[in-house]
Amino acid sequence: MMGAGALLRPRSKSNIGDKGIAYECGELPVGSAWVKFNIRFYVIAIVFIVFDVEMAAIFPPATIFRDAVLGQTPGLSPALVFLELFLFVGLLVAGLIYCWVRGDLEWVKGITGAVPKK
Amino acid sequence: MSNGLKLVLFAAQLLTVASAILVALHPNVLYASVSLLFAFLGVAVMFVYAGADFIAGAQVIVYVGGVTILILFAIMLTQWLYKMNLKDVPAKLGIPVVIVGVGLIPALYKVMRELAAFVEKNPAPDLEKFANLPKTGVIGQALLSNYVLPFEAITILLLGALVGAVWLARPR
Amino acid sequence: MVNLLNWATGLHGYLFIGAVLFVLGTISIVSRKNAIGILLGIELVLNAAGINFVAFSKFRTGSIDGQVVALFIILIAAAEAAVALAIILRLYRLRETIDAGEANLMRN
Amino acid sequence: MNSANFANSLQTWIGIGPLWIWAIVSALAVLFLLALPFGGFATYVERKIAADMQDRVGPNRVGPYGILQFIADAFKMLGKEDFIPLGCDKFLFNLAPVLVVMGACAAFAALPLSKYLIGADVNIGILFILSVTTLIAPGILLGSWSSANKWSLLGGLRAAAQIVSYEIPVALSILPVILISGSLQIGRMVELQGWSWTAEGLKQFHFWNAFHNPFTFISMILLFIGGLAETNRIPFDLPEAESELVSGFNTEFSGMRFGLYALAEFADVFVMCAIVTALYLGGWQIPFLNLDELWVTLPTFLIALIQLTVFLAKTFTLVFVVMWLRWTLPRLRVDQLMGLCWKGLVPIALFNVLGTAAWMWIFKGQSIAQLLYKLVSG
Repeated sequence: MMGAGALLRPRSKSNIGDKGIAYECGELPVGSAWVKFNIRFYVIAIVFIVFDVEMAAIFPPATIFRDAVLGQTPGLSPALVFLELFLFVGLLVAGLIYCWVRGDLEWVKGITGAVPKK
Repeated sequence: MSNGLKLVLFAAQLLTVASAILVALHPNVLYASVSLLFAFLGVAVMFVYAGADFIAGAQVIVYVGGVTILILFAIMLTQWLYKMNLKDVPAKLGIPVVIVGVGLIPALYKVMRELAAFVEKNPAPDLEKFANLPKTGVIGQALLSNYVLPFEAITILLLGALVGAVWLARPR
Repeated sequence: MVNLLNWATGLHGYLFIGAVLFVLGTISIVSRKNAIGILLGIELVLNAAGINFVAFSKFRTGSIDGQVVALFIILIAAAEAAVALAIILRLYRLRETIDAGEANLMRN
Repeated sequence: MNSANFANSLQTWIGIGPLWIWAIVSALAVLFLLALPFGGFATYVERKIAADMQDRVGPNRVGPYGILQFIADAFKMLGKEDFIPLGCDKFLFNLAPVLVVMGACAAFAALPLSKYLIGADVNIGILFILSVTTLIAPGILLGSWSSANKWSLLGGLRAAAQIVSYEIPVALSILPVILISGSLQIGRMVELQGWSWTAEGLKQFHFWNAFHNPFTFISMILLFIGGLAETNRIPFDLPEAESELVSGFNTEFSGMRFGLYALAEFADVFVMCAIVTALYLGGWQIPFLNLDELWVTLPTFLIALIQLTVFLAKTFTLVFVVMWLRWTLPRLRVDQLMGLCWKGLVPIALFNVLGTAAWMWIFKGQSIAQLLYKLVSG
C-alpha cells in the first residue's frame, strides 16, 4: 500500500520552512521532545508482565478441565485441576492485594488516598 | 513438509539470525531492542515448525507483548543519560570478545554436528504422530502429572518476583 | 538449494541457530556497558536454550518434556526480566546511571 | 497447525500448484476482501452514525447517501505527500504503522466466519489472536517515540500502558470459555454453542456461552469492556484525547501512514467484536435452530453463506454498539482508567474463572439451557 501511494502521489519537496517542525498547537516546540515521564507507567508494566506470564501458564491446565470433569481422561481427577486453578487465582489475588494495599495501583499518590504508611 | 513451507522456515531463521546480530552489535540500544522483537518473532515461527504451537503462542505473548514493552519503557525512561542517539559505548573488552565469540561458533558447530548425527541415527519411534498432535492439552496433562512440583514452584517464584520487583521499582 | 533447505530445517538448522543466538547473546552480555543491553543478551541466551529443548523434543524424543521445559524457560525469563528491570530502575534512581560498570556500591 | 483452511480448499478446488502459493493467496484474500474493505467502510458508517446522533446529514456527496466516501478517502490518502517531520527517527517512523497493521490484520486469519469459511482453524486459535494483537502495543509505542513530539510520546505511553493493562482482564475473560470448551480452537468453541431439539444431540451442544452460567454472562461484558479499552475507543480513548494531546500517538503521521493507523484501529474493533461474538454469542450459530437437523439437506455453500450472514450480523451489531457508545459516554481520567482495570475488572474476572470452574464441576459441564431442557422434558 505504501508502494501504491508512492506511485500515485505527486512529487513535492518536503521540509520547506517551518513545515517539518513538530506540531504542538502551533507554538514552536520548547525543549527536547523526549520528556521524562511518570514512573507509574513502569510499575504498571511490571505488574502486567507477571500477570501475563501467569496467564500463559494457566492456559494448558484450563484446556483439560472439561475432559477431566466429563471423565474422559482416565487418571485425572477434576479436583486436581480445580485445585490448580484455585491456587493460580489465589496467587494472583495475593499479588494483586499486595500491590493494592501498598498503593502501587494508584495513579496519583496522595490524591486518591491509600498512601503507604512508612 | 513441502519445499515452500521449508522456505518460509528458512526465511524465519535468517530473520532470527540477522536480528540477533543487530541485538548484539548495534550501538543504539533502542534499535537493538526493536531487533530483539523480530528475533523473538523468528524464534516463534521456528517453534511452530517444530510442532510446539502452544510454546510459540506463549513466546509471542510473553516476550513480544510483555518483555519488549518493559524494555522499551526502561529505555525511554533512562534515555536522557545517553543523549538523543542512545549510543551505548562498548566496554573495554568489546572487540576482543566479538572476535573470540565468532571464533567459538565453528567449535560449537562441530560438537553439534556429531550430536545431530547421533540423534538422526536413533530417532524415537512415533515422531510423526507426535508432531501433529495439538500440544496444549498434552502440556496441561504433563503440568498436572510429572511436573506438578516445578510448576507450583514457578508459580510461587512469579509471586515472589512480582512482590520483589514492585518493591524495588516503587517510587518513594 | 534444496540440500541447504533440508539442512536448515532439520535438527542441524535448529541447533545451529541455537548456537548462534547463544554466542551472540554472550557477546552482548560481555561487550555492552548499558545494563539494559546486557538484559537483551540474557534474553537471547534463554531463547537459544528454548530452541534446543524444543528441537530435541521434535527430532529425538517425541515426548512433551522438552516443550514443558521450554515453557518453564519462558516463564522464568519473564520473571527475571521484571526483576532485572526493577533493579535497573533502582540503580538509575540511586546513581543516575544505568552503566553496569558503575554499579559498585558494595565495593566502596 | 492443521485442519481445514482456505489454502487447502483452494488447492483441492483448483487442483494444481504447491500449497504455499495458495497459502499466500488466501492470506492476501483475507486482507483485501475482509480487513481493508471493512476498515474503509467502518469509517463511513462511523461518520454516518455520528451525524445521525447529532442530527446532521454526514457524508452525502460521493455516491448515493455518500456511500462511496470511503473509496474517495482511500484515494486521497494514497495521493497525499509522503511526509516525515524533522527530527524523526526515520526507520522506526516507517516501521511503526506496519507493525500495528500487521497485528490487527493477522488476527483476521483465525476468525471463524462460518463452519466452512475460516482462514486457518489452528488448534491454538484464540491464543494466536491474543498473541498477534500484542504487536500493536510496541508498534504504537515506537511510532510515538520516533515522531519527536511531546504529545505523541505521552499519547503513546498512555496507549501502551492501557493496552497492556487491559490485556489481563481480556485474557481472564476468555479463560471461562476455554474451561467450558476444553480447547483453544475457535471453530470448536463455536461448534459447541449450537442447539439441538433432540435429547441425544443436546448432550454436546450447550447453547451460547453467554448463557452457559451466570459467571460467563459477566465475563462477556468484561470482555467487551476490555476490548473497547484495547482498541482505544471511547470511553477509553485517552491516548488520542484531542482536547489534551492534539491527536495522541498519531499526531505527526499523515497521508498513508495515518491511513494505516486508522485502518488498524477499525480492523481491531472488528476483531474484538468478532471475538466476543464467536466466544460468547454463538458465532455463526443461529439461536434454537440446527441447520443439520432440517427436513432438507442444504448444500454446503448455502450453509456457509447463511452462517457468514449470521456471524456478520452479530458482529456488526456489536460494532454499532461501540460507535453508539462513542456519543453516549464521557472519557475517563487516567487514574480512573487504571483503577477500573486493576481494581474492578481483574478481581471480577478472577472471580468469574473460579465461578465457572465450580459450576462446571458441580453440574458436570452442563449449561443452564441443557439443565432447563432436562427439567422440562423430565
